[in-house]
Amino acid sequence: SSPRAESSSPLPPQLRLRVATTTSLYDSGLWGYLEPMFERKYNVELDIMYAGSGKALEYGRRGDVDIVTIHDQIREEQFIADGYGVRRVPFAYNYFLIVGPSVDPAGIKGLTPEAAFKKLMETGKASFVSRGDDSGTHAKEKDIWAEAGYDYEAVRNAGRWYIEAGTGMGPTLMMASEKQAYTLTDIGTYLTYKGKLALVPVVDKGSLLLNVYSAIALNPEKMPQAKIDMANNLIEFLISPEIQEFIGNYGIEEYGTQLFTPYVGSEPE
Amino acid sequence: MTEIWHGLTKAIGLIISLDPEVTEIAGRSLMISLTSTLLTSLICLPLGSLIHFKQFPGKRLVISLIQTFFGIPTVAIGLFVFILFSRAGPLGGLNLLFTPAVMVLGQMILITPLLLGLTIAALSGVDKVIPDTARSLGASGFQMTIIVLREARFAVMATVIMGFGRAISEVGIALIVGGNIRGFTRVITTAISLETAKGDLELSLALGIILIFIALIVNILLNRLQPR
Amino acid sequence: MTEIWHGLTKAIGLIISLDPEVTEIAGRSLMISLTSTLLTSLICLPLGSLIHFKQFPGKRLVISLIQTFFGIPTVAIGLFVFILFSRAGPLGGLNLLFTPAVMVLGQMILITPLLLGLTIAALSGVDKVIPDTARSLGASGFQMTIIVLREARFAVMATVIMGFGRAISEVGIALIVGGNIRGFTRVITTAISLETAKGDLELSLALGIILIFIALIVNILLNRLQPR
Amino acid sequence: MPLIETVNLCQNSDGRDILKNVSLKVDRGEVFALIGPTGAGKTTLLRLIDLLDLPTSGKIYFDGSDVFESGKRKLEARRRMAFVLQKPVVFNMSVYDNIAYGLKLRRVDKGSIRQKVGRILEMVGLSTYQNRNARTLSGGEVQRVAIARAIVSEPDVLLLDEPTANLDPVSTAKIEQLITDIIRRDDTTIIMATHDMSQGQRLADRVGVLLDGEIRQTGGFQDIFTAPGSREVADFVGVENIIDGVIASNDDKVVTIDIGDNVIAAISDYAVGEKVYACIRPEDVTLALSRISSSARNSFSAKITRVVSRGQLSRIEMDCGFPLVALITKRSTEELNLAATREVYAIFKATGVHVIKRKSD
Amino acid sequence: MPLIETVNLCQNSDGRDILKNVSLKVDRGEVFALIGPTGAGKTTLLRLIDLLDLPTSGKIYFDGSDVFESGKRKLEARRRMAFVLQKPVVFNMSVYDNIAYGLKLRRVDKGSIRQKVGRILEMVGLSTYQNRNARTLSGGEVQRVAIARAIVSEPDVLLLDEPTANLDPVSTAKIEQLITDIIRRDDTTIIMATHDMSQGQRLADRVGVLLDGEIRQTGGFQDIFTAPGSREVADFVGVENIIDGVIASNDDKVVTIDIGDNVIAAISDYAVGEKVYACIRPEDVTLALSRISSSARNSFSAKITRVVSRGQLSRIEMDCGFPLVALITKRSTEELNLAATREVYAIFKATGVHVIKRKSD
Ligand SMILES: Nc1ncnc2c1ncn2[C@@H]1O[C@H](COP(=O)(O)OP(=O)(O)OP(=O)(O)O)[C@@H](O)[C@H]1O
Ligand SMILES: Nc1ncnc2c1ncn2[C@@H]1O[C@H](COP(=O)(O)OP(=O)(O)OP(=O)(O)O)[C@@H](O)[C@H]1O
Ligand SMILES: [Mg+2]
Ligand SMILES: [Mg+2]
Repeated sequence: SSPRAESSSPLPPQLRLRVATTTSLYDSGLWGYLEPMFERKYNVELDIMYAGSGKALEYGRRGDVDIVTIHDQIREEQFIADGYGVRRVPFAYNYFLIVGPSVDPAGIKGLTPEAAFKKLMETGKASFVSRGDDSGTHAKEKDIWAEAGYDYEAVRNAGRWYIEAGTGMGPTLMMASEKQAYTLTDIGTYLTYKGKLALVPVVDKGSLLLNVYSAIALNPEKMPQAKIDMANNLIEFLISPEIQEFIGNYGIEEYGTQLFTPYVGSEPE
Repeated sequence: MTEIWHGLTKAIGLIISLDPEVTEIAGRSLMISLTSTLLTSLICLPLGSLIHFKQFPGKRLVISLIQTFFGIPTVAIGLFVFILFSRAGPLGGLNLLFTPAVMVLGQMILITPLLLGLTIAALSGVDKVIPDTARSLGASGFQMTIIVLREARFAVMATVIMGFGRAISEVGIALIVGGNIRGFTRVITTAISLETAKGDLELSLALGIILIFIALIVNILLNRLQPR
Repeated sequence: MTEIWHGLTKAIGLIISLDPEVTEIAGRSLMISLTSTLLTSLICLPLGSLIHFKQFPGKRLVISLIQTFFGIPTVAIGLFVFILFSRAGPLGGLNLLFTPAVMVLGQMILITPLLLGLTIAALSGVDKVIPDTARSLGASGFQMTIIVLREARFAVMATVIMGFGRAISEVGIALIVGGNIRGFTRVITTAISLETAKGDLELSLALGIILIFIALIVNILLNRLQPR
Repeated sequence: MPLIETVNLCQNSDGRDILKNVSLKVDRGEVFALIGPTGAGKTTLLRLIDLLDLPTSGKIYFDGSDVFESGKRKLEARRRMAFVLQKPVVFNMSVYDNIAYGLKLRRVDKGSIRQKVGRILEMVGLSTYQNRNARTLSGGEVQRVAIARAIVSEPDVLLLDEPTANLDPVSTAKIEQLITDIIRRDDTTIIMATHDMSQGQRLADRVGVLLDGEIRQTGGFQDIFTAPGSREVADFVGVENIIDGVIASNDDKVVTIDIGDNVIAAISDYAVGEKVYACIRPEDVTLALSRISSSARNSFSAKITRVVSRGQLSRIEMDCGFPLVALITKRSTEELNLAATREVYAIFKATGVHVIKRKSD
Repeated sequence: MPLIETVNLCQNSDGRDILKNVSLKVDRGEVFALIGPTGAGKTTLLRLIDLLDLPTSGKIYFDGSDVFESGKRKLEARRRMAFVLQKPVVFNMSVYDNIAYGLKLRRVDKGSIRQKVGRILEMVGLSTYQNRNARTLSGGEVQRVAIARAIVSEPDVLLLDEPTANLDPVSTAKIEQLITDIIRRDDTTIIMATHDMSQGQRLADRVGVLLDGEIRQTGGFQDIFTAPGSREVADFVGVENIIDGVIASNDDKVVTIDIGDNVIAAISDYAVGEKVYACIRPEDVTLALSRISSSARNSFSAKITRVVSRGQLSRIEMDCGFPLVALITKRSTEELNLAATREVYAIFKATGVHVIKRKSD
C-alpha cells in the first residue's frame, strides 16, 4: 500500500525537513501523496508529524519542526504575532459540515449553522457531540455558538444532550453515530468514515463553516536552527499551480466529491 | 525543563486546592481501575493457581500464550471491545458503549494475561514442599491454593499492584470504549491525552504526577493488607 | 463482529504476502522494543537483585516507590522525555527527538520499574537457603545473584517477557517522542493508532494481531533460552 | 480388615522403577516401621499412602475402599491421616498458627483450637515460642512443630518420615514418648520410615524392610534382626558377620558348616551340601583371653585387627582365619585391655548363628 | 596460632540472646564437635563462623586476621571454608553441576573439574546419578550431594551441621569414613554440630558443649562424658543419675556423700559440708541378683520399676530409696531375667561417681 517503503533508511538530520500538520490533512491521505513528490523534487527527507492544531503549534513554538500546516486562523495569527512564524500562506480550503441522524430529530436540516445551533439549544433533546479538544474544529464550533448568541460555558453546562468527547474527529464521529447525535466535522474526515457512520450531512452551507488550511514557516530569527529555505520551498511547492490542481482533484475519484478547494486563484469570498 | 517544574507545582496546587474537576476525574480513574483490578484478581489468582498446580497436556503452550498476551496493545483490546458493544455489534443491545462499565471490562481483558502470568510466576517460586505439607494436613485443592498464595504473598501482592498500575495507566481502551466524555467517562489518562493534544504539556504532566500519587497511596494501602 | 474476522484474514494476508510496509514497521517495532528490553534487563536484573539482597534503611519505601511507578502512564513518560529532548529542552542539542534512539530510551524508562519490581518479586520466592548455600560454597555477591536468578528462572523469564510485552505494546511514548514518522519512527502501535484515527478498524486489528504474533515468537525464543 | 492396604504398588519415574510391586497391610492400631537404606523408596511409599502422588500402577485401600475412586474420597481419606514429611517446612506464620492450621481446615471451633494447640505446644515444649514466626526456628524446633501440627488433629493414621532425624537424644526421647502416648491413648495407626533401627524396635509392632524399591521382609523387629531372610536384609540390619559356607553335616538340625579352613556349628534345617551363609550378629560374639570351657559350640582363636569406639560399646574387628566382628561393652574392652594385635578367643553359640540359603548365581 | 578464633561472639535476634559471649579456638587440623540440644545455637554459631551472618558483637579471626575488615577478606576467608548446612538444598540442576558449582566459582579448569567431581561422585556412591536433576533425589541422597559439593573444593575448614541426620547407618558409616579420610589426607580443620554423641566421639578431637547459647564446657570427649562440669552438661551428655547430696566425710579424697537415707562413696576434693551432685553414668552401674563381694564401694538393694529396650542395650530403672538407672546389655537382661518388680542389687565403684559442686541458689 506504500509507494515508498524501500527508501526508508533515515537520512542525516540536516537533510530532513520537519512538518507538523493538522490531523485532517494527514488522515485524508493528502500528505501521503505530496510527500514523495516534494522529496523527489528537492532531494530532501520530509518528516511529517500529525497532531491537533494546538499541539502542532506547540511543536512550532518549541522549535521541534520547521513548518506547520493547520487550520485555525485566530491562533495562526497569534503565532505569527508572537514572532514564531514568518507569515500565513493559505493553500486550500473546504467547509465544515454539521452531520446527524437521517431522521433529523431536531429538525435543523437546511438551516444556517447558527440557526441550527440555536434550535439544538432550545429543544435541548437531540444530542450533540463536541470534539471538546481545543482543535481547529472545536474552535470553529465555539465560533458558531458565539455567532448564535450563546456564552460557551452556558452551552457546556446546558444539559446531558451536550456531550464533550475530548477526542479526535474520527472517534467523535463514531461516538455521534453510536449515540445518534449531531456533530460538527470537517468534510475530509467525514468522507473517510462515511461507510461506518449512520450519519448524514444536515447543514453544509453558510460562510461560518469555511475551513482554511494554511502553511506557516518558522521564523529563523527566533529559531535559528529552522530550515527556512527548505520551508519556503515547501510553501512554494504547495501553492504552485500543478500542486494546487492536484489538491483540487485529490479524493474525487475515491469519494466522489471534492475534498479540498485550491486556494490560489479561487479564494473564498 | 521549566515545564517539568511548572507541572510539579501545578500538580501540587491542584492536589492542595482539591480542584473539583481534577478530583472528580481522579476519583473516577481510581474507581474504575480498582474495580477492574479487584474483579480480575478474584478470577485470575485462583485460575492462575489452578494452571500452576494442574498437570495437563499443552500446559507450556497455555503459559506461553498467556505471557504473549502481555504484549497486546491497548488499542487492539479497545477496538475489540468497541466492536463488541457498538450498535451493530453482538452486544450492542446492552447499550454499554461509552460507559464506565465497559471501561472496566476492557481493563479486565487487558490485565487478565498479566495477572495470570504473574500469579503463575509467583507460585513457581514457592518450595514444592509447601503445597505437599498443606495437602498432607488435609487441605482441599482450594485451601492449598490459599496457603501457597499466602506464602508467595510478596510476589502476589506485587502482581496485584502491577495489575492496578497497568489498568490505571492505560489510555487506549479508556479512550476508545469510554470516549473521554467529560463528567462521565473521562479519566486521568484520557484527560492527559486530551491536554497533550491541546498542547498544554504542563497540565498533562501535572495530571501524570497526580496519577502517580494515587498509585502510591493505593500501593501503600494494598501493602498494608499483606500479612506479615 | 465481521470487522474482527476481516481483521484476522487481513492480518493473515499481510503476514503471508510479507507486505513490505508492514514488514518494515514490524521489524522496527521489534528492534526498538528488543533493544530497550535487553538494555533494561541488563540494568534491572542485577539492580533488582541488589535491592532484594541488601538490607538498608528505607528499603520498604524504595520497593513501594518502584511498584508505584508501575502505574506511570506512558503519556507522562513520553512528555517528560519529549521536554528533555525537545530543542528548547536541556538535551535538545543532541538532536534525538523523533528518532528511534529516543524511543528506546522512553521505553527503557517505562519498563524499568516493572523489571525492578518483578525481579524483586521473583527473588522473594526463592528459598533463603539457596543464597546461603551459594555463599557458603564461595560465591561472591554477583555469583550468588546469578545462581539465585537461575533458580527463579521461570519468574525471571516471565519478568523479561512481561517487560518486552509492555515495551512493544505501548503507544504513548512512541507517538510523542517518535512522532510516528513514516519510514523512520513508525512502529506497529503508532500505525494502529493512525489507522484507528483514519477509521480503518480492520487494518488496525490486523496490525494488532501481527503484534501479538511477533510477541508470541519472541516469547517462544526467550523461553528456549531458559535453562531447564 | 486392614486399615491400609496397598496392592502391587509400582512407581516409575523417568524410566526408573522406584517402587516394585509393594503390597502391604497395616491393621488399625498397629505401628509399622519401614526401614531401608537411603534411596530405597521409603519416602515415595509414604507419599503414595498419603495420596500425595499417584502410583504408576497398583491400588491403595483405605478402610476397605479404593481411594482412587474419586477426588472427594481422596480428600476424605487424607483428612483422616497426617504426614510428617522428611523435609519439614513451616508456613510463614506464627508457631501457633502453624499448629492450628489443620484444625482450621477442618473448621474446628476457635475455643477447641486454642485448647488443643495449647496442650500440644506444652507437650512438644514450644509454649514460649507460640507467637514467634516459625521461619526463625532452629532445625529441631521446626521438626517438633511439624510433629505437633500433624498430631494435633488426632488423625487415625500417622505417617512419619524420619521423625527424629534432626533431634538430639533428649528431644528424641520426648518425641518418642509423645508417639507412645498417642499410640496408647488414641489407638492411632502409625507408619513410620526410620533409619534408626533402635527407634523402630522401641516403637514398632512390625517392621518392613524396603530395599531397592521392594519390600524384602516384614515381621517382628526381633525376627528380622535375628533371622534376616536374605543376605541383603542381613547386611542392612547390621549382621556384620556373613560367612559363605556349605552344610557339612546335619545331625537332627544341629549342623556343621564348612567355611573353608574352619567349621561353624549352627542350628538349621538345611540338608548336607546346601550352600548357605552363616550370619552372626556382632553382639552375639563374646571374647575371652583364654580358651574357657562353656556351652558355646563355636570358639575360635583370633587376632584383633582394630578397635572402634561406638558410644558405650566397642566394635572389635578380628581375624580368625576369616574376618569376624564383635560388639562388646566399653567396660569389658577396658577390663580385658583389648587392642589391635592382641590375641583372644571369639566365642559364639550355635543358636546365635542364623543360616540363610545362598542363591545360586 | 588457632586457625579460627571467636572472641565474645554474641548474637541477638528479636530481643533474644541466641549466643552469649562465645569464645572458641580451633587449631589447624583439629576436629571440633559442637554438641548441644535443639535450639542451643549450634547452627547460629556455624553460620557466624562461615561469615554468612554478622554477629551482634564480638570478633572472628581467621588465620590470625580479623575477617570483618573488608568484604573482600570475608569472601577470601569464606572461599577457604565449606559449610554443609543443616537443611541441605540442591540447586535446580544436575547432580554433576551441583557438585561442580564451587569449583566453577573458583575458575578451576574443566578437565580438573571433571576429574575431581568424578572422584567424589564415586566416593559418595552417586556416580550413576550424575546426570539426574538433583531436585529428584531422596533425602539421604541430597545430603550426600551436599557433602560432596562442600568437600570437592578441598577447603581448609569444613563446617558440618548435622551431616548425617538424614542417613541410614550404612551411609552414615560411609560418610564418616569419607570425613576420616579427609582429615587424614588433607589435614582439614573440621567444626561439626552433631546430636549424635557417638559420632562426636568417633570423629572429634575436642568437643564443645553449647547450652542455651553458651559454651559450657570444652575438652576431650571422654572428659566431658565422664566429668561434666555442671549439672546441665551432665544432664545433656546423658548422665541420668544425678543425686543431690552433701559431703559427709573426706578421707584423703575418698569422700562419703550423704544423700538422705543413704550414703554414696566417691572420690573428690571437696571439703566436708560442701553441697554437691553425685553423678553416675547408667552404664557404670552393674546389677547382681545377690549381694556379691566386690571392690565396688557402693552397693544398694533396689527394686526394678521399668525395663526399656535400647537396641542392644537395656535401660533398667530402679528404686534404691533414690531413683537409679542402669544400662546393661540385652544379653545380661535376659540371663538375669530382669523385669519390673524384681529385687536386685545395684553396684557401682567410688571411681565411677563424678562429683559436681552444686550452685547455691
Ligand atoms: N522424579 C524422580 N526421577 C527419578 N528418580 C527419582 C525421582 N524421585 C525419586 N527418585 C529416586 O527414587 C529413589 C527413592 O527415593 P525416596 O525419596 O523414596 O527414598 P528414601 O527411601 O526416602 O530415601 P532417604 O532415606 O534418603 O530419604 C531415590 O533413589 C530417588 O533418587
Ligand atoms: N530470627 C530469630 N529470632 C528469634 N529467635 C531466633 C531467630 N533465629 C533463631 N532463633 C532461635 O535461636 C535459637 C538457636 O537456633 P539454632 O538454629 O542456632 O539452634 P541449633 O542449636 O542449631 O538447634 P537444632 O539442633 O534444632 O538445629 C533457637 O531457639 C531459635 O529459635
Ligand atoms: Mg526419604
Ligand atoms: Mg541447627
